[in-house]
Amino acid sequence: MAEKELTQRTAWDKVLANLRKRSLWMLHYCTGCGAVELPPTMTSRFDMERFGIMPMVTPRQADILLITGYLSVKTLKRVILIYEQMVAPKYVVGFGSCTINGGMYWNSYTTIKALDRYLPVEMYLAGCMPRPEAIISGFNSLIDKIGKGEANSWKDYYENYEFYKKNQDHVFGDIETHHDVPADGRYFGILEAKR
Amino acid sequence: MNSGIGLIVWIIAYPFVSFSLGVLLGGYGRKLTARIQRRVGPSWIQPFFDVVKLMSKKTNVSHGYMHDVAMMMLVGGTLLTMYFVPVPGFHYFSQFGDYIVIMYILLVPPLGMALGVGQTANPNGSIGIARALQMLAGYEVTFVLTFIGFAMKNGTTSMYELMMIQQSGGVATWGLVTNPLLGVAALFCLQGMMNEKPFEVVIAPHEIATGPMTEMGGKYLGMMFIQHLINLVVELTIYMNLFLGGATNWFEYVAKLFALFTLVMSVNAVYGRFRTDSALRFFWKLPLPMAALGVILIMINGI
Amino acid sequence: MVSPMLFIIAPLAAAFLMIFINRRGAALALSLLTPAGLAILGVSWLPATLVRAQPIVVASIKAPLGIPLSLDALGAGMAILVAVSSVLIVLYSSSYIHRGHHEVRYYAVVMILLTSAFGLVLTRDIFNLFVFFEILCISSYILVSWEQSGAALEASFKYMVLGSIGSTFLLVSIALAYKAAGSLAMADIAVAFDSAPRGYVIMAAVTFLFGVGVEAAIFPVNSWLPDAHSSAPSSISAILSGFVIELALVVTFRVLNTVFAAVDVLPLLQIIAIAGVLVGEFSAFGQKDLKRMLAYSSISQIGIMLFALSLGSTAGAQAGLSHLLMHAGAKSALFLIAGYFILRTGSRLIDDYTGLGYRMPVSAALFGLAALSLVGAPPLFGFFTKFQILAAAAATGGGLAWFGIASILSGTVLEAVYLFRVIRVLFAQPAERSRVEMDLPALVSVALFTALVVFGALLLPSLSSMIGPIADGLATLH
Amino acid sequence: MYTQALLALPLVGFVVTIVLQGTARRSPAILKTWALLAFVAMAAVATLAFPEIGDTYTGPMVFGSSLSIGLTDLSWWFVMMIAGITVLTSFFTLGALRDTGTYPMYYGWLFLKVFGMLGLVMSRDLLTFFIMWEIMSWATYFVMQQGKEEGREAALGYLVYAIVAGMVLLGGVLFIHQSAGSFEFAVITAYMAKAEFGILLASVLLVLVPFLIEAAVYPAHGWLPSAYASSETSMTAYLSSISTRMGLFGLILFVFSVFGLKAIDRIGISAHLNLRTILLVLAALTAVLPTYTALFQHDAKRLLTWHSIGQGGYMLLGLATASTLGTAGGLMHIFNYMTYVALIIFSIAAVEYRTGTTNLNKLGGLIVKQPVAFLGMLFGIIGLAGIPPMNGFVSKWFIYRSLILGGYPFIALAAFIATVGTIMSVYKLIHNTFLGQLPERYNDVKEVGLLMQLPIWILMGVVFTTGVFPGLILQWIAKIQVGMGIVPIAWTLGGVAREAGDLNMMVVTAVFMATFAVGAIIFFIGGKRRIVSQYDNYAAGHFLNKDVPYNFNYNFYSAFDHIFEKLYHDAPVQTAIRNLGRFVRMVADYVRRFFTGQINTYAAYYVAAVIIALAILKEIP
Amino acid sequence: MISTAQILYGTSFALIIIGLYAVLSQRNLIRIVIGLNVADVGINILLVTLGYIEGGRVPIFAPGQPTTNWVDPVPAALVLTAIVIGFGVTALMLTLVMRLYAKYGTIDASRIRGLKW
Repeated sequence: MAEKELTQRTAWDKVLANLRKRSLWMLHYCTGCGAVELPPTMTSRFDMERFGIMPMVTPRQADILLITGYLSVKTLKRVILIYEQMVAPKYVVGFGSCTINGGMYWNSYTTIKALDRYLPVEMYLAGCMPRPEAIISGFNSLIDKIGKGEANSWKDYYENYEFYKKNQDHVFGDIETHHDVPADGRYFGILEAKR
Repeated sequence: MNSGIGLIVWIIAYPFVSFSLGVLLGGYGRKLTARIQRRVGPSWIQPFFDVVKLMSKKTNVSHGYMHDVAMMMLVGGTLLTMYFVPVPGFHYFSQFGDYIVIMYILLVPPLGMALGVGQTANPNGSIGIARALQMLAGYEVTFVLTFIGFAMKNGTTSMYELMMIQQSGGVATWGLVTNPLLGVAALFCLQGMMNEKPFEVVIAPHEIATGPMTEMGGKYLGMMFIQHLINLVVELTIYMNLFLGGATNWFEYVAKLFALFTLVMSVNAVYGRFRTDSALRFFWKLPLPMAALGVILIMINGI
Repeated sequence: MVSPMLFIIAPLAAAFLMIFINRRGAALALSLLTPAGLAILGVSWLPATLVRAQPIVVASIKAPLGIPLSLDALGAGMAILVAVSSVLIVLYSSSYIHRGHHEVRYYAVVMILLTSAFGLVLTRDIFNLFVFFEILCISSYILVSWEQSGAALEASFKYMVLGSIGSTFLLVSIALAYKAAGSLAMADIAVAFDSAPRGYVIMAAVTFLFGVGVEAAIFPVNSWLPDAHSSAPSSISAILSGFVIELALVVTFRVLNTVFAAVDVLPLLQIIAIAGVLVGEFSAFGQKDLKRMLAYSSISQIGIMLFALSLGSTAGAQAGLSHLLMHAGAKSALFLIAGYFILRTGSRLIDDYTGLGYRMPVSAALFGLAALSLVGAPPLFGFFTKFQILAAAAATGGGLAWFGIASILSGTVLEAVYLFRVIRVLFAQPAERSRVEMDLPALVSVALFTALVVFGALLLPSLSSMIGPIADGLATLH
Repeated sequence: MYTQALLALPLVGFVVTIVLQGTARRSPAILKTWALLAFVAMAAVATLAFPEIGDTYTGPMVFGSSLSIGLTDLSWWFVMMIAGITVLTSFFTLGALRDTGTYPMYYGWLFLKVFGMLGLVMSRDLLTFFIMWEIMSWATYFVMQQGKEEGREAALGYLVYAIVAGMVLLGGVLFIHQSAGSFEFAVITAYMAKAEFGILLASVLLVLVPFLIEAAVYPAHGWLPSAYASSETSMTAYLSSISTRMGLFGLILFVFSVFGLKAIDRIGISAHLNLRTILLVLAALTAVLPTYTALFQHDAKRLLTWHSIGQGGYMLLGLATASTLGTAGGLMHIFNYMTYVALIIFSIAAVEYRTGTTNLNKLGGLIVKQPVAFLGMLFGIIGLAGIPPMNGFVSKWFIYRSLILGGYPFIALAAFIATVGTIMSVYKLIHNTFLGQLPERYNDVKEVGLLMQLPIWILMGVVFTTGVFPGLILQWIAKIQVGMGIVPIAWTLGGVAREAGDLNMMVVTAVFMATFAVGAIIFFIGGKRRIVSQYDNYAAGHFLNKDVPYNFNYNFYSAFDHIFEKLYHDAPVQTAIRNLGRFVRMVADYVRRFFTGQINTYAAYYVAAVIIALAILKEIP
Repeated sequence: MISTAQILYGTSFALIIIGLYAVLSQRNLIRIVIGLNVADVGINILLVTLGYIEGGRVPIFAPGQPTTNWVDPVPAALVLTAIVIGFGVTALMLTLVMRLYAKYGTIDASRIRGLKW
């Protein structure tokens, strides 16, 4: 993100960011083995709700897309559809090493090796599957980033859509997600109109 | 606050007062549920943060003009009901619409939501609306029967007059005390009206992906939250006015609000979810006969 | 003015002349002109008869040896109805019965039937009545068996057996009457019966009732009617249902009312009438064959007329007679149209007429109008006559009258359903749409019958002035 | 002078339409424009006839008494409704009936039906009333004949009920004429006031039963759904809006002005257990049961015809209380119902005109293609469900308040149960037709022509304005109530004056508009929004496209179906009537066998008849 | 002692009843026709005996015969017409029976029931 954007935030943006950070809803899309860590984080022992984080069912209502582990090509197609259905500002959080460099499945023909070549990832949580404490500390740092207005990876999807699209086509060819991402970018003012 | 400048000021301020009361109630409710589940629970004003986050979403998704108008109708309908329900010191509008008007205005928001959800063309939403309308036949019918009995006994259908009659003798003349059968039956219906856990089949996240709210994202969900919060206050106030003698001052009003809400939320926290037809059967087996008995008693000796 | 005797002589002469000339053209012309002339004769005599009855002296032989005939208002009225109907029906049969070699004999027999019809109306002598009654029956037997098909022969045979039993009983009644009165003139018999023992008069009255009653299709003895009317050629069924059975009914009732006045036979007649209505309606409701359904409907309509006449009040008599006029028009129209339905589709079952309404629009419309009037839908003529009957019955009051009203009303419900079941079939989805409308003469005659029925309400005022004296004809015999 | 012209015009129309039959096949336009002009002229004459309220004009003498017609407040109210809805229907049929060639006599019978209805409404004596009643029911039968094939089937079903009603009424007319001595209403009223109980009860029952059959009140409602649903759609609108209310008009005329309320109340044990209580219970059943049958209909028109029975129950509820509020509610509900049911059926007709079907399981998502029709149906269903600000709510408010304060709690509950049923079924109607996924085959559907939209716009305006300013209608109702001998309602432009209850629709609507504006402001505070295609929908990660039907139309209310399964399949009343039909056919078959065809049995009948006749005559002295 | 009039009345009524019984019971059409004729004969006897006066004289104008105490001639005249009519009807009935036999191949009334109900 351009440095300029960070400094020019108005007072109202700052107040808004601090309010917005107190409520994050995550789409608990259990793609990989990390999903099992989520229930203890949400329930009484670790109580994720203290920070305003709640599991949500549909992409329309979610802010965070949790990718909890390895992603097969087939699942990636669905994840991209889900990601595009989410309402911005949205953040992708990758669990464990599988999303960073393929992890344990580094030489498997079915999984994708680096998540950020297909989706703009906001944050990675280390750990071959991060424990609830790690998840909570990760989310807290995400909350601070939002508070400071630095969590703008979702804009990257619009700005470098060709890069992401090329990688996606390379992996599984064209899919019809009924979303014209560049047009959306222009419509919502994320990209300047027709550079 | 019933005439002149006081009225104008109150009319402008009332939505904000009601919204903030709603936020407090919402927060308190989630805190209470958390405490029951031995959790810390979110902050007291968590709903406020949720609303702000939702309303500040950048790329909102709409499915058509009816979807948008429906949201306006949703919030507008609830605010309309809010103005007509008397609260301590403010009952200006109840001369223009008695409880039958309120009962029908209460149907405007669900109708608006139903039309909006219809346009989102998502079957989960339609199933949710179908369930909501069927549940209507359960709790709404019983609640109306309790009101009919009460109105017949006091010879008026205006909510404000009913309130005044109950306040005439202090606690002894509260609706719940004079007609316990009607009061208790109405309590069951209150649980249904608030869409809380035993009768929460309408939203049912696990089965139909939060039912009507499946396709509601960003500011659409935000407006539904605003409506939900104000609705909490309005429905609790309705029950209070009809059965707990309304409130003479604001402390009594807020106290009764939180008392009622504690009862509702504690039931919500510990119960599972009825299927639609079993919920209907429950309403027609217990509260309806209880209310009918209450009305018969009123007819027999006018107690 | 011309002597009313012409009513009997003219058709007889025409009949024999036709046989003598034996050519279709002449036969048709004669059988059209004679009833037309007689109609004019009737109309010319009507004003005079309205004042008082006109006795006719035959060949200047005075009573008590001469045969007493007299033309009163009722006689003139019935004569005009019979004459006009037969003109129209002959016009219809000119295009309906054109083929076949012995067509001249058909018209001859019709003329003979006319003779006996007029004779029955004029005669005041009981044996003379028997003679004309026999001529009427025989010509009906012949005309019923005209098509020589198995059904026609069977129907006419049954009709004849019952007719003969009827004439036997009539002769018994004449014998009893003559024994009591020593004379055959009805007036003397009436006087004799006043003083005769009750049992004797009852015996005579009952035998007379069921003697002539056979022809008048009174309930228990009318089992021949459905077979006869449905298997006769449609023009003949129209004649039979149109005026023959009505004529017989009027004559029976008149004689019972005057000659056998000593015994109060009205309650018996009412019971018979109501039974006739109910049996007629329910049997018609279950029919599949159109003409058989219309025949059963005639049974019930006769029941309604008899119920009106047997109320005993002048209002009842007047209502009955106007209903008779309406029924003559409506039922003749229905039978004539049914004739062409059968001619065009070759089938007698209602279900085979699907879509015929589009192929024969005018006749289907006329069928609908006639049915509407028969059921009594305002503003058609049928409504006013049925309303008058029911009003007269309500005026007489009493359990039997109100039961009669209830049965007529429920009868009308059944009648509306089975008549308009036919309309539904007529206007169902047609197989093809080629027009097969009726031939012109038939269409003209049916149209005129339906016109009487549809615009009958307009002639109500004039009818009400004449109906008074005509209805008196039923009560007094001079 | 205008009264006679008003009655003569439809008759002239009928004759001219018959004359114009020839041209109908070549150029239907002549026939259609003639019908429209005639109806518009009739409406104009109806409005001009207002000053002539109260005078009576005598027609021809029949059976000794002259037929007389004349306008009263009540009849002018109905005349205006008939004239209005006829003009709108003819406007609509101009566009809708593409090929009147197939139903040339459609307008002819419509004219005769209007003549019958106007005559019925303006009749001032019993005989004219009966004659016009018969003409109307026959004309209705013939109008229903003009529809499709099953229309003719259903028309015969209607005919049976209509004829039974007509004959019972004829029995009543005769009985009253016989006991009261004359057809004049005044004479009858005077006689009935002091008639002894037996005669009063008999004449009241004989007269009320046909009205209940014609108004399709609960036990006698079987004929209405199939008869109305299978006739041509614009005719369905016409029939369900005004034709069924003729029975109700008869009820009002006879209960309140001919017999008089005092005479009616003599029938019964106490103030709470008399004839009106029975009517109330029947009305409650009529309101509830048909509405819950409508819930499960798959055809839009059939759903609405069940509603026309249900709403008829509401009207009867209001009228049967005979209190100021109740009768005002009942009368106003007749007008309200007419406006919004015509509105809904016209929009269904617009949908059918474009898509060719009214089967709810096949439609969907047409809001994008036919927005005007959607708006029309939206206003209509809000009115039908009785939700403010539409006019349906005002009359329901009156009915509820009169029932609650009149001491009928459980009947008020039945009314509310019916409202819940109505809300459920109207939502299913609008959801299955206009909302949800748009099937592929309706992609090229366009909005209907302006001529068909005109009635929809007009009715929308009427439904909204009379909802916000009910005073416009209440002023006429107050006049009528005076004519009916009831304390007139204290009306204001917005609703009801203070002492009669708290209702001011102007304020309610104003506040609603304000709060709606607040909602809009909140909506526009939020970020920009973009309308996406219908396939961009959450389906748990599944890719949606046009060959995946993603609609929830079938078995919309499964819980209700699960609970009330057996109640619908063998509804008690329908089976009873079907058994009655089978019994009549069995009797007919049995009686028919009297004619055995065996000549010997015929001779035996003969001899038996003679013997029995002799026996009877021996007894009678 | 039973006068001849009573005997004749008795025989005529007996004949009528026998005739009717035949029509009622017989299946064979020709037997029915015969039954009807028997009834006709019964009627004719009845009619004739009406005019019979005990010891009356034949009412014929013969030169020298007294013209008093004549038997009443009118019933006799009636009988003439009755016989003629009976003859005509029987002839027509028998032709019909012949045609029915040609068509149905039987003259058993219970089998000739094409038209019923």
